[in-house]
Amino acid sequence: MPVSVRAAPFEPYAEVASHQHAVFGASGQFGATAVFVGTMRDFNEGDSVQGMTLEHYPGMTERHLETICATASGQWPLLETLVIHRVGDISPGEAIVLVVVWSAHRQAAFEACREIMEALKSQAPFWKKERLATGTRWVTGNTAGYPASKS
Amino acid sequence: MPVSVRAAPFEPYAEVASHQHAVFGASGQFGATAVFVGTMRDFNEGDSVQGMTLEHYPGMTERHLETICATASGQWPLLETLVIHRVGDISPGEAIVLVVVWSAHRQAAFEACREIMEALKSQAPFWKKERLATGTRWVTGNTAGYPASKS
Amino acid sequence: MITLKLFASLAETHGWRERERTWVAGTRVIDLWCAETGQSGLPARVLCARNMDYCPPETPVFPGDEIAFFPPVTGGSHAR
Amino acid sequence: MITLKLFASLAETHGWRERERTWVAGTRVIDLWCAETGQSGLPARVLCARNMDYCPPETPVFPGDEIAFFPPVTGGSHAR
Repeated sequence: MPVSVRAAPFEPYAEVASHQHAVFGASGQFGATAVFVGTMRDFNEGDSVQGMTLEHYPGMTERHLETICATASGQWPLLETLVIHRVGDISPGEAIVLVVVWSAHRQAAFEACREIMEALKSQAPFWKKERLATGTRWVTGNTAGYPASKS
Repeated sequence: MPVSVRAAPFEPYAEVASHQHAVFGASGQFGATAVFVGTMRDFNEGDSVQGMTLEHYPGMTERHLETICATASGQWPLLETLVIHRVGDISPGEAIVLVVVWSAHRQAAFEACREIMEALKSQAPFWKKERLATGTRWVTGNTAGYPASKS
Repeated sequence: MITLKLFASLAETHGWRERERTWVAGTRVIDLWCAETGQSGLPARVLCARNMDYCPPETPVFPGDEIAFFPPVTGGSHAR
Repeated sequence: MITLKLFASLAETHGWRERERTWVAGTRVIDLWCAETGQSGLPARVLCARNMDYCPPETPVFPGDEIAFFPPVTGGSHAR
């Protein structure tokens, strides 16, 4: 159930294919794979965005991603999960986040993938700073108060 | 919004990457991609399955897949969809179905991907015959009566 | 003419996949099923389609139509 | 000793990212924030963590703790 925080660009679908091969080989053990990829858009809130910088809290970020995946694995019958999240300087069109869930069950795969993604957005410590033509700005989250710790 | 019915094995993640590149290039137009891959399992209902044969209704199958994707595109703000479904002789571990949805919105991508997959299972004319050690058997669906036509 | 098609287990059971029949005025989809199979009604687990759209068994048939009968569909993967 | 960390806009605003302080018995997370920033309370949009777990501002601090302050998180993509 690996989680990975990367400073370099990654190709999400190559990561899915190679991780699946490494974990399952050619076996037909899983029946359902749900994947979500978040990609950097070149527009946000009406402004053209030239790039962004993603900061994280080394250690805490990985730990919370692991907790999020473990929580989902306790809630649904999952065979494997994979989460990769970019940090550092990111250009439009580059993948920011990859969430993959393998299960024998379609519903479990869909629901767990979505839940991991929602939990990641609300709990994992990442902060975005956008580069606009007019300068930089921090993207402000909507969270009020502190999220409940899941660990 | 292509749909494709294939008699030959396909590598789902290579298909996603190449279709995305063909449609969007390196642009950051979409922000969210949701993918579902159904893979042939080597077990079903307690029996070890050696392979299966998927039959379809050429013409009607493609038409209903297109209608399903068009219906989802009317219901959510989608930028692109891709559906690939295998037919013919399939071995365990091979991909059976791929559903991909690109959107600017995470929720739309998740929900539309799931809805397309559910509609595909209940409406698109495909029939499975499993090869067991003891012979072959048709997989029986749960549908009673006729599905409402969406076209 | 009318084109008739059977798929999957129905094609195996009845031993044919496609045949043509002359159109007769007033024919409904269910009538074609009964005439070709010798059965008195459409089994609950047989679906029918007229010109590649699902249809109720009572749907009238017209010249040039393609009428198909098949079992409930089982697309996607086994994953429930 | 206590390790203090600021992230993102807080680090920029206050001009530091990490510092160490001697532990004082009875100190709570909120007390560290007020002592280091000169503010009288924790703004609504500042989160805190003790040893890499989110915590309420009233959480007591112990020797060796790592206490962090940061804005609401914005991981994932822009896609809502």
